[in-house]
Amino acid sequence: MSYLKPLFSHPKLPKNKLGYTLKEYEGSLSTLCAGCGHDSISAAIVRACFELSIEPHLVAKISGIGCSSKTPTYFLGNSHGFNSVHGRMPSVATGANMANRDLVYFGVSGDGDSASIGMGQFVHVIRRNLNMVYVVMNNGCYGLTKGQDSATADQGSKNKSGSINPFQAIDLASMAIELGASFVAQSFSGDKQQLIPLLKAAIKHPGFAFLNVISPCVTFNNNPGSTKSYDYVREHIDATSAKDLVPGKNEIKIKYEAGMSTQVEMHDGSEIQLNKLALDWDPEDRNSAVNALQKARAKDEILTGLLYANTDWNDLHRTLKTTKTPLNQLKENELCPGIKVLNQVNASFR
Amino acid sequence: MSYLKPLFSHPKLPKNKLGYTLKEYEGSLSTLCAGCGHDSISAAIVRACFELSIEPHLVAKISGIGCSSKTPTYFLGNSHGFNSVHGRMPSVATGANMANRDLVYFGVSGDGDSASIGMGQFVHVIRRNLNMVYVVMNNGCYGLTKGQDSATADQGSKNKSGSINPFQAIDLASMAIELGASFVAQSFSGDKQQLIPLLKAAIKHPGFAFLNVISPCVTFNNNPGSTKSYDYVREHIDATSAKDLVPGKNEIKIKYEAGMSTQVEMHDGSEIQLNKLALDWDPEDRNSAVNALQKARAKDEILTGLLYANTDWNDLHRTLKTTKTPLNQLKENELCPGIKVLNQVNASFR
Amino acid sequence: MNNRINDFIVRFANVNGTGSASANFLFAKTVFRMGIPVTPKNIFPSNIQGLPTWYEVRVSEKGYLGRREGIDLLVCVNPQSMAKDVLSVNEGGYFIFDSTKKLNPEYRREGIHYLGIPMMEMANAAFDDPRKRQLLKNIIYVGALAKLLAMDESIIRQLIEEQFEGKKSLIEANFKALSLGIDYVEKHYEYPLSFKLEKRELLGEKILVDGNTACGLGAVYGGATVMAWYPITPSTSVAEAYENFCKQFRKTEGGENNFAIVQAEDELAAMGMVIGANWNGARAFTATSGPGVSLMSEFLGLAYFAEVPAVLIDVQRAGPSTGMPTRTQQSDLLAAAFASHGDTKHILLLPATPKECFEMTAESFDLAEQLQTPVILLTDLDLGMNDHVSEPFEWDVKRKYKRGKVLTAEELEGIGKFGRYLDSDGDGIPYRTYPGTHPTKGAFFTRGTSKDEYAAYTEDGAAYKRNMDRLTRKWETVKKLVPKAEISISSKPEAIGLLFFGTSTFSSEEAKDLLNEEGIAVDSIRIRAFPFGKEVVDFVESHATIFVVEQNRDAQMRKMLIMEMDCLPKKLVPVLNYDGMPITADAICQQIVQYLNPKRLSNHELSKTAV
Amino acid sequence: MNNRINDFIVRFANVNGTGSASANFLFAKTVFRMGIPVTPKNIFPSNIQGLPTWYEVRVSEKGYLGRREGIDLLVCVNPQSMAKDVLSVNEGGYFIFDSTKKLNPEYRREGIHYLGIPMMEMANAAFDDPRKRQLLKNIIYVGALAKLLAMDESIIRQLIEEQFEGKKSLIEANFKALSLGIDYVEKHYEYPLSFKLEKRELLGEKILVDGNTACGLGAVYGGATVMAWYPITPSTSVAEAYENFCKQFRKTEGGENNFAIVQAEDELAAMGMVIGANWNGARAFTATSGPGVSLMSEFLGLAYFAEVPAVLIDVQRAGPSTGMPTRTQQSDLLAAAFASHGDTKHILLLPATPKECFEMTAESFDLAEQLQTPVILLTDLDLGMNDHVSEPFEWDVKRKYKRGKVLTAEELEGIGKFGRYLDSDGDGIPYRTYPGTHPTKGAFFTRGTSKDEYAAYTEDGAAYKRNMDRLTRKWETVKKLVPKAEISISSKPEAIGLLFFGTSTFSSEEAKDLLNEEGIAVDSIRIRAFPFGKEVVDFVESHATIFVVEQNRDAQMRKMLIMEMDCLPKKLVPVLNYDGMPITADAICQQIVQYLNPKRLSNHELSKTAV
Ligand SMILES: Cc1ncc(C[n+]2csc(CCOP(=O)(O)OP(=O)(O)O)c2C)c(N)n1
Ligand SMILES: Cc1ncc(C[n+]2csc(CCOP(=O)(O)OP(=O)(O)O)c2C)c(N)n1
Ligand code: SF4
Ligand code: SF4
Ligand SMILES: [Mg+2]
Ligand SMILES: [Mg+2]
Repeated sequence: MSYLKPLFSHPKLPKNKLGYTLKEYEGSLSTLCAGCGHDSISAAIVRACFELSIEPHLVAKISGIGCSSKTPTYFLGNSHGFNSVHGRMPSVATGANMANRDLVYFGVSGDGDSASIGMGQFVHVIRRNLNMVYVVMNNGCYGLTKGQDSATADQGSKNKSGSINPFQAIDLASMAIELGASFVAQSFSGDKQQLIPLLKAAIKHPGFAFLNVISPCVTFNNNPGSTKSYDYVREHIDATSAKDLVPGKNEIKIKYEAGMSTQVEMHDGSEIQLNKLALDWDPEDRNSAVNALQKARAKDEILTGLLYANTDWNDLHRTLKTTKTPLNQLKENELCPGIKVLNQVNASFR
Repeated sequence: MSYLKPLFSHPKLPKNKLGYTLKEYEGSLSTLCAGCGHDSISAAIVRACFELSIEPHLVAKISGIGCSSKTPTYFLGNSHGFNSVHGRMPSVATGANMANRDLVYFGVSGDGDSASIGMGQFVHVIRRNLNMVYVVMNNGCYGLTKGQDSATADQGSKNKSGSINPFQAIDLASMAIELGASFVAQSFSGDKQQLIPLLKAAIKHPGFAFLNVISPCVTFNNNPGSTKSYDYVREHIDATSAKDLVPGKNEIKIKYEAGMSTQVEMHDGSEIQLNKLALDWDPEDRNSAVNALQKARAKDEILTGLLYANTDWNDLHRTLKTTKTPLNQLKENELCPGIKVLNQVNASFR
Repeated sequence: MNNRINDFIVRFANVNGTGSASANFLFAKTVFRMGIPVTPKNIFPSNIQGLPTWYEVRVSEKGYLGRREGIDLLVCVNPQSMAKDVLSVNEGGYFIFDSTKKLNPEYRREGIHYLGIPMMEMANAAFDDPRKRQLLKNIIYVGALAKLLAMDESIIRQLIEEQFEGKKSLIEANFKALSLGIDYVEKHYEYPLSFKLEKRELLGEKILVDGNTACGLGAVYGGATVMAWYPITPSTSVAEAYENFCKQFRKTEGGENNFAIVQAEDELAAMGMVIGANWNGARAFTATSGPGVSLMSEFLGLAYFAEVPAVLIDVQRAGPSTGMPTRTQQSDLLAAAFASHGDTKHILLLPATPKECFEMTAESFDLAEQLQTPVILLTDLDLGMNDHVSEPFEWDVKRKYKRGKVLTAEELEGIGKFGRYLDSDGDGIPYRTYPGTHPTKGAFFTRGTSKDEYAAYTEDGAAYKRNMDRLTRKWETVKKLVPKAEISISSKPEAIGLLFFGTSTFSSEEAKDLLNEEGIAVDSIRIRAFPFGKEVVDFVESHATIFVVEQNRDAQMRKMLIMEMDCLPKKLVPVLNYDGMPITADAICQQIVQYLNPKRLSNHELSKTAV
Repeated sequence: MNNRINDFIVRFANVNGTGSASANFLFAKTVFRMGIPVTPKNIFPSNIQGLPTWYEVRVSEKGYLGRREGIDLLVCVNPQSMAKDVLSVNEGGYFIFDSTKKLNPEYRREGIHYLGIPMMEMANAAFDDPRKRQLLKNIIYVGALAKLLAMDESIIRQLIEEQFEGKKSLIEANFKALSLGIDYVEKHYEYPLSFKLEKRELLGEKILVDGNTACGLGAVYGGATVMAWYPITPSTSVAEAYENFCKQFRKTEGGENNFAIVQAEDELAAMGMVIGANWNGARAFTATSGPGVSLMSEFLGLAYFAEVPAVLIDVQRAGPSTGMPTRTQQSDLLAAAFASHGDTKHILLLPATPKECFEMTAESFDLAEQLQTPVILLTDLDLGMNDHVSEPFEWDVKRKYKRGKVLTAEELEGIGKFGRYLDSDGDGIPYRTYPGTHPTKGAFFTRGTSKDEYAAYTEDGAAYKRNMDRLTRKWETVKKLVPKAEISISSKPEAIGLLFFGTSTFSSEEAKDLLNEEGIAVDSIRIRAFPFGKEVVDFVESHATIFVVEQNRDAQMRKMLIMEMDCLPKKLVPVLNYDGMPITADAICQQIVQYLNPKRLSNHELSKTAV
């Protein structure tokens, strides 16, 4: 069910260069769980586009399937959106981008969508350096299908049904760097001070910009942790195995400085350790990005910030040497070689 | 078309511990192009199994689709083989392994099969640490469909149809280490001194053993290089665009010492640089493996040898705590809980 | 509205994610324990929290277990959907709401009764913990219903005790909430209502269970040791049930697992694992829904052509594409039967009850192994996720798994050259061997390419054709082995034929009664498998008009019937429902009566879709 | 064997990977240039080098372009296949072999003529470079044939000059080899043979080209700008042709590309890209074969339900599964028409000639965009990879692309609320907009889930049903827009019906003549699209018996006909060929005559499969 929000034009709302207020960048009312990290990311996208004064209708939003993949409905209501099939957003985005190089492409995906069923397409869209912003709203679980572990779930973490995840987590950011992604950043849904500038940088990056955003799932967060505060609800769920109970919680917001590290308490009382790259971090050094990620992993830390960026590599249009005019705007006379050529072709087959 | 070779028992052939000669480890006559690197790898597999005195019928050979994936027909004729569908060998191998933990599993794949259509399954079989030997016969192209670039083709290399590959190559070994593969090795098809011991180590490894073997395609090798020696044939192909012409060439064989580097001339006169890991290389240090691969890449070198091995990690059966008896050998009374239990179950639903 | 005993419909309107499911189930289960046929349907959105969700309970003394339109009592605790909910109540029906806040006058309408109960207020007063309040509010309305509908309160209490066994504080809290509801009605309203419950013993040994649980159990009994799956609504609970039962019944004494469950990275991989495991001699299966079937189609073709057993449970939902993931349909027939390119076809099994889910899942392994080919069980969201009154599960103690034609090492010794794809028995089914059976005999190469009788790769057209013709012969054998259709003949020569399958069964059976009441004689046939056996051909041939009831738009079963037999297509009349809600008897009658007598206006009204 | 002019079959037996294709094509092309109808078929293995490969050339004065059994002359330069090849020659036919080595006496048989030519010996003596020798050996036998069959040598020379334009040394070497063959025959054998060639002017403006090239060209003319594909035999050359033509005809003045071709990582991705590009307003397509269609099935369902245009060229090969990748079949009809779960169905176009490949590919973009749904062109290996004599490609200079209902910014300004899925025109086809069209109007959300008329997500059963019913209405519109069947009526009331499509056409047309000769009157219909138009229904209704000719085992076209219409299935009689070789007129006649008169033994022999 989707509700259209009334678009009041509040006269006092600040306007951007195009004369738009934030309202023009919003979407329909979210139907995600109250407090879901994904909604914070949507809000950051709204803000980033507003601040960059991007024409909303010159954005295309493409997603797969999942709670995360639903979010394009909840931001940029004046943009066309495409909620495609599970794990295949990259290919749809690739086709769309080939058809019109002049739009801004937002690809939104989840960790299930990208790291499991979509792994192949994830790898190959990176390899092609498609000019797009690729956001994974990473909650380590399959939200929409009720909390199974995803391939990014931490090894040893406990999921909703109580079993311990025995598999190594796939580190999408590290993989992206290994695969030669030209822009790789990592952040936390609740850290809008960091997320908004990263999104802006990603939009401006002339190539594939990957953003792995840790985004806690209120309902099926799968970190082992204190269950103290939720006794009653947990017991009830255990006893009834009714999976339709979502304990309402608030969005997690954080704020910390570059070069610092912070502990974030998740909805279930467990904690994760975020480590923000220092201001003098050199994002153009691929080797040190790889090493820093490996070190952070060893310390169970999540490194946040712009890990790596390279603007020298050709995006797919430059690689394919496509014309500057968007292909979907070519005229019939530019497309159809005409009758004279056809006669020549015929002659060549006689 | 597949020919069965006559199985002479030559009385003077050396025998292994089981009393088998090499003949017992061979397969049908190969239908690959004369000189194809894949055949050398098949021969190395035959040799490795012979030397380890593995019971041939206790091996299962599983592959995808491609010239490389055809090879299981050409080795271990007494083993069951399964030539499945393109890119999906890992899942078939996973199922097979779950059914019977007591066999040795050979998965054979190509670079097209694993790095393109099969990328998702490649990643996830690694993540599960399935106990198997996974060999990629890597020729940087799609042999069976006539020479298109694969995702492991070197950036800047020229393919049969003359176009230059503009994309970064996927480095499967490096990816495997990044993803936490428990055994990662690299070699060259013609280097049997190195390949056979690596295959033996892979077979013995109690978990996922990945072997990326550079295996030149005689017919569609895609390295830029001297075309001098093939003038007439090339001109002919250019003029007629007849793609059915395969210039017969010999298998490339090499031999060089650990810690050394060697240049190998490919079929078309181009060269690749192989660098064999020194004897004192510590294969248990993941970070240095990553770094060494990165450095080699920067120098356009291919590092060969056992890059990384870790025997502490649980293979999938240990992770899933399956019983020691192969599941396909459980008796009916172990499988069916029987009528008494069923009555209890019924009662629980009243 | 006349006084009706055990014949009415209650609907609950909740917000999803608020834990209403256990309270609502408590209500339905109490009716069940009172010995009265009951059919609950959960109508939920494809999201996790905050959207309207409904739970509809039909109580039917006559034992009609299909859905019916028309709500007699609506318990509405969701302001979001209240406007629509009010309109959905039958004339003369009851509307129960949380009167903590005053009811918006817009929601007042003529002709129905409003019963306000200050649920939130009472919960707030009685319980400190806010999370408790939300949950127990739901129990308060169960208490109210207990009084209004004359439920057996001791059964409710007993069910609470069973559910929260050993958790005293939970039990007490629930009891307290229950009493709040009961007391409130006692004080403020007349009770019972004009329709109500009365204890019966109509259910005998029957159980109340959902189809997915039954499938999971069937797989355990059927001897499946390997399951590979990928989460997708509404099939996920098949995997969950299988896992739960395995953990209970499939441990070795040392606590090891006599099973292996792999959550695959996608459906392609899940089916690949199933094929690999079956090839290697383990019974293996997967469960998915429509999108997964589409993705598995290449692998299904491989299993057909390479002749590897495989079991797939497709819990259908409303398509096409992602469709309505939380609504029901029977619309994957064509996709499943003809999954994959080339001349491929697959066996379908069509269970109608949880008991059949159990039995057919178990049987599917026998069939897959005997026939060396995929078997697809087509159930659906309605059968899979809703609780159904069902005959209890049965298991013949003398039953042995039929593992099909598998040669042992000894047998291999005894024969000459082993021909994997030789039709030695004339039934089209060749012999196979498991990997590792014999050191020098019986190894063969499995492939999706053409091969000769000895499993050698060949591009010889004659050998290819021989193999394809053998597969056709095997298909004839299939027809003899799959479950037979269930036929009921009225002995009236002018009887129309009614053909149905799966979850269209309950409503079709009810429709038969309704039609009989109107003087229309009906012979019926319930299809239980594809390909169709001779009994189906005979039924179709012996009836002038056959109404084919199914829950999809394109009359897929009808298409499959006419393409498989030589009958005149015109005599197969489609009776369809495809709005995602389970089909009703009324809808079936309506369409049949309309067809038989287009001018006469039936006294059954056109079904309105409910949500 | 009587003296036959321009009516015989020559077969070449080579080893693949030895460059025989260009020599063999030279032979066929010379016949073509002599103005005589010619049909070459390349019969190649699914590997790269070292296995037997055949090239069969039928020469037919009467213009029969289908395959025929029976080889009059066999040129065998492959010892591997010689034993079989010798047996395949007609009684009285000729067997040409390389007599450098003595012929194994086992290969001698009565009743055929052996013509030894020491090809390798001559090549070795004449050329130094060993690679040259191998290639030019093939030209030697072309020279021999020139003499034996009275070919126009100047045409052969001209063709060599054209092919190696500017490469003098190549031309000279080829000429030299040619003369070696000519001279050898002059010296050693009587010539011409009892059957031979004679110049004609039977071909007019016709061209000799393969269907995949024609599809590639059609996509350029049809305005496709985006192609995404994954290599698979026999469809790869569609992509190659499209790329080649684009490079010639689709560059800007600055040398930039007015097209984008992406080699995808697999078929799922290829179809995803096609859908993404079409959604964004570019004409985009992909080409694949059976396994790719299976893999694309989820995406095809999305395109159907989300109503995004998409063009897919399926060059069919022998299935199921990997099947026989280098053999032909028409066996993806059901898989393509009903690809994906749920109530999904797709438009199929069925070209029969290269000209139709060109036209229908171009038209498929119009149809896909007008109807906002996938269009699947079903061609096959025979049509796609073999050269065919075809009418020349035509293009109406006044033709404009039909881009369908796409709203511009101005049009959006003019209308009220934009309803993406509103059926404003009653034809079931709604209006769409491209992303980026208008700042505040026209944006909508595309999805595979259910939606209302305004593209808003909904789980409302009524809205879902309205949408599904609109799609049914659209399907009715489809029937009016797709290419009509081609019908030919004999005006004899007792005429039987002959129904065929695609590459069964040539042989069916020939079969008509053969049947007429036997006194059997035939009306015929060539199906060109699914769903079927009214003309198909009328044809079927007006004939008592219709033979449905197709190249698959399961009579898939017949199935589709009977499930779409109300006719009696019995009257549709399957005529099938599914051994992977193109169907022959003899095989068709044989089956029809057998059916019409089961006891009479036809004078057409049962087709033997050739390889
Ligand atoms: C082909 C297919 N398989 C399975 C599903 C069911 N499904 C829907 S969402 C989802 C997982 C989503 O996980 P993720 O991408 O992490 O998103 P989240 O909900 O956690 O944001 C799955 C498996 C589907 N829609 N399609
Ligand atoms: C689904 C599917 N797509 C495409 C093909 C066609 N195909 C056969 S082999 C192959 C590529 C093989 O390349 P690789 O794995 O590198 O093997 P190689 O031949 O180079 O050893 C392809 C694309 C197929 N068989 N199945
Ligand atoms: S289930 Fe988790 S991911 Fe989905 S909306 Fe709720 S909180 Fe967010
Ligand atoms: S084409 Fe290349 S990979 Fe294939 S068999 Fe020949 S040499 Fe080997
Ligand atoms: Mg997730
Ligand atoms: Mg390769």
